[in-house]
Amino acid sequence: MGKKVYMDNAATTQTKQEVINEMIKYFNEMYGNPSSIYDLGRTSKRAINKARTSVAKFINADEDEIYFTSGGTESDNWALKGVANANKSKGNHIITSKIEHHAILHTCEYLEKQGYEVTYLDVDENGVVNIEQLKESIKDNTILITIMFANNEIGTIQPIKEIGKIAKEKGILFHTDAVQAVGGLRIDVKDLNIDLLSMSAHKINGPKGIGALYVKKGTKLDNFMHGGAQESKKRAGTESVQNIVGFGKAVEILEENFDEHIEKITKLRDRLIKGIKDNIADIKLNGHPVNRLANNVNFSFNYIEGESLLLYLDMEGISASSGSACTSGSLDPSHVLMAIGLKHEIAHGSLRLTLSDSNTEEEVDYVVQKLVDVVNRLRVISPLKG
Amino acid sequence: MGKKVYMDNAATTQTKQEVINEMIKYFNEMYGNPSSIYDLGRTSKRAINKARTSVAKFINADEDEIYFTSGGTESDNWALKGVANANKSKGNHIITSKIEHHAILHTCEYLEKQGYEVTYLDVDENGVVNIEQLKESIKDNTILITIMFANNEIGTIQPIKEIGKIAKEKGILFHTDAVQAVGGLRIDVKDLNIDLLSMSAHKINGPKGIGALYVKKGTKLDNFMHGGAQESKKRAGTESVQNIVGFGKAVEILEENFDEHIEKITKLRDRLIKGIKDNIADIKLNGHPVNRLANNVNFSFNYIEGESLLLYLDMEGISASSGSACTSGSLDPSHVLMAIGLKHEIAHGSLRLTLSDSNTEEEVDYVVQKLVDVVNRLRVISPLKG
Amino acid sequence: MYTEKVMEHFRNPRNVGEIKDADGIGMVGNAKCGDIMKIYMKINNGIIDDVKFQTFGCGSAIASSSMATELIKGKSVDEAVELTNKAVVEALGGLPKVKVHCSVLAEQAVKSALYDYAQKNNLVVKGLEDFNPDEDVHEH
Amino acid sequence: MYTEKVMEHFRNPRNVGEIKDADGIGMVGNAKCGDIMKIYMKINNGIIDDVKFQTFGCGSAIASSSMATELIKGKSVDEAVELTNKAVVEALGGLPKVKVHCSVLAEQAVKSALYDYAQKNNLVVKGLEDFNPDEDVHEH
Ligand SMILES: Cc1ncc(COP(=O)(O)O)c(C=O)c1O
Ligand SMILES: Cc1ncc(COP(=O)(O)O)c(C=O)c1O
Repeated sequence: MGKKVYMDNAATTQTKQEVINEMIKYFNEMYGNPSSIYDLGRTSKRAINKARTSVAKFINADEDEIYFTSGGTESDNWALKGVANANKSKGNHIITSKIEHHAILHTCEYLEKQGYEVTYLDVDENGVVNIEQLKESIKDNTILITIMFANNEIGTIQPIKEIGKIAKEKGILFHTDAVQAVGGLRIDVKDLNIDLLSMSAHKINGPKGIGALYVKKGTKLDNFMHGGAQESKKRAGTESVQNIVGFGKAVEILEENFDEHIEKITKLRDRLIKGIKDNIADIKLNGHPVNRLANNVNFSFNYIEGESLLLYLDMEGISASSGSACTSGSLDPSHVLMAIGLKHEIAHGSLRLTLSDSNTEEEVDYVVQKLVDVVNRLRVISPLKG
Repeated sequence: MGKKVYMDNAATTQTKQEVINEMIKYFNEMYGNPSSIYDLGRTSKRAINKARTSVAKFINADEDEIYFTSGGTESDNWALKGVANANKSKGNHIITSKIEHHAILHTCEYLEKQGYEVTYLDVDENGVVNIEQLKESIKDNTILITIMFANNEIGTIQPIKEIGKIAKEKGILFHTDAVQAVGGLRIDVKDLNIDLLSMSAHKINGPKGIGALYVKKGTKLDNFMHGGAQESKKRAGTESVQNIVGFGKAVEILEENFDEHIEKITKLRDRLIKGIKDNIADIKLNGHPVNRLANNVNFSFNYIEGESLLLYLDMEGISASSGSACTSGSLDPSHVLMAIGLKHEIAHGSLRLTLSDSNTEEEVDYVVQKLVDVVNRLRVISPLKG
Repeated sequence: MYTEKVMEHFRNPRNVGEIKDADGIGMVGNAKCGDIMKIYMKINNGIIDDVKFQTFGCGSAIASSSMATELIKGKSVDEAVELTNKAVVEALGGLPKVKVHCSVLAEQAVKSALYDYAQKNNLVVKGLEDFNPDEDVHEH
Repeated sequence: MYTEKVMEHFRNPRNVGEIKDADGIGMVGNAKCGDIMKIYMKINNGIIDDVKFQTFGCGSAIASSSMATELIKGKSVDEAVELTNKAVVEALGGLPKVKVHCSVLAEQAVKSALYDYAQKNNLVVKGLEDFNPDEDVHEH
């Protein structure tokens, strides 16, 4: 087989070998249920609390503010439904943005059906939420602002500190979906006035199916998963001990070389952007030119369609992603690309390349070279070019 | 260190080595997101669908009737909330039993707060639900009957076929929490008229934090986890591919030697019950004498308290469980032991030993011997005996 | 996801390009939905001597175009009119459910080019009486 | 969960048993809540010469009984009355929050036995004026 270049780290990441090594003994050696009082159970309990400490430290939270969930989606569902339910008597209005992940948007739609009112803020052409519109949208019955920390498609980082300040001044709870941001920038929940924050392990070289919700002490939040007394009676279900341990380890590894890690990825990203810009015409970089995730590259290539692009790249061993409808089975292209004002046919021709620190300059150059070929081939086939 | 005997398989089980072997390559080799269209993604997709087939086959369901969840608790939450929400226009009455797992009971309590009405059926002294009371409880606005297949504490198996028949006749949806039953008896959802069924992998030597909900085709069920289009748009969230693969493998192993497996465990169970009965006075076997899970042994020992018993057993290397309040931090002992009519002080002195096919006769005899010692010691300390 | 046949036609699409002095040209689909197909035909004595396509669209759109042009090349106009999306799907060894509309698009593109040819030459082609070249095949 | 000290007292509880001709006997707690402690004392010239306990309860209940009896053995009645649950917890190196009531139970059991001794001997013991041997230490 030929070369393999994985550049879809926003979709998911490879679980690091050190993470696997840490997890492995929790499968058939230390396999006790953390709720059990015997030695084997207490060992599991200690392991999950160690992971909890690592996760808490990473975002400057306290240990008892971290609750493990089954992933970013559950964290988002819990935060929104839990706040909505618990604060019903205060109001029923929620503010979010048009470019949130579906885990937020579809939960909002569900809440609308339950009688809540949701304002979807616009974003500018770089994907930044409109702060003026946010301020104007706040009403007496607003109970929650939920704005993602950084966007999964175009990488744009939101002015979270500003939003946190507004929310705090108005006494409104502030949740942020930081699933994509956690690996890409330093987050301090205290400094940023964040009340709730969603995370997911598989985006930072941890295992799939584990995440966390940070809940600031004193936040009114109903349970989402009802049952046993796990997670201080806040999130029921036998803990996925091995996954939690893996999540903790992934965070520890990230913490260790954070600045180095970001610097390396940023360099690769900029090389990739330059390479594409220098070699392919009729393109557009999507997302914010500066305030973007270190690992995110998103281009639209006029005249061609994303799925074809992905499939041709796949033949060259390159894994990437697109905002084209055809990759999702729907007809409309990504709501994010629409929200930043792209025309349909341009949005269909988008490509997302997301890096990790396992990528190399050589891989970046290989991708540029193959991309030139593939875009050319598809433009030859296209009836739009000409 | 001395001998180690794990007899708490109803709490959780050791992940089998074959299961780990199957999972391992989905961490850092085949780590693609199943929603991705490139090769690595399609490989993950195939892997989860293979697991889906295994799980479906095991309970005689169709593949597209199996949805993966984060565990038994989520399956229970989804089934109850999803049915309640989707069938609001039909009615708001749910029937369950007093001995359900907290994942059912606390979800029911939540639904009561949302305006639903719940009937909690009594059980007899063996823990069997009262079928007459069930029939009498059915009203025009009854939308769901949820009765567990087999109880996690006392092992009693419910007359599921009878209940399924009643539900079908009345046109009421029937959910069963089969988390404990799946490893212990053959289940045929078609034959038993089951509409929804909850499972959890970690109870059958699979990994922790993965489960499934069987949903009969055509069942009206709202989503619980909102977000991406995974699981045929029914359960959002990036799939825990490695866990799903492990779940599938655990089911395959179980399927392979099912009868042998059950026969072996039943023999061990009966030897354990006999050993305890023959050697310790003033005791009571809890649960049904015949219709009980192959792996479940539950005794009450008069005059002593469960936590002490567990801790002394732990010192002898034996892992077991109790229905005593002291193990859970609450004051009232297990609701299940109360529901079968045990007095408080008797319920406090209960011990659950749950076997797996890794246990041996020698281990059973060791446990009996140590139990005799430990019960004696505690009775000497007790002010109740004498 | 895709059959080997689909991938083969996607990898090496047949009949890509334009025909400058085409006798019939058909273009269907729209950029909004992410797929546009344009088919050019050279027709002599009622026989499709040459056919070429240009497609903006996903893998199955490109494969469907390629296969459709292969299926009608050298055929008579009357035979070509009878090309169904089903025939395209079958020739491709199947398409995922959500991609079946690509084969419909291919059928429409062929018909559209034949319609254009008929219009230009004042011919009545059996099977094209009810054809509306501006119809949208997507159910939005 | 438990400190090493708790486990040590649980593993090897001191002063287990009955005293047949005890001068004071106290029993507190109830089976409903899963813990009952009974303390027997032999008292000579205001000094607790011997003390024994029987406990139905969890690990911390047994350890608390053991520790409490150790703390008062050989002490004067006036000293023993001053035993607090806090002292028991400290001597045990701490108890989990949900188990602190066990130490309260131990304090009550000691006081109850002293109260019984005082009643039987018509004595007034300073610090027991407000003691109610039937009070329940659990907040239900
Ligand atoms: C911004 C964002 N939020 C939420 C999610 C959902 O996380 P998970 O896949 O862990 O459920 C994702 C990734 O899929 C994401 O990128
Ligand atoms: C009967 C029953 N239902 C539900 C559950 C919850 O399953 P899980 O721990 O996978 O969330 C359990 C086990 O904890 C159980 O025994």
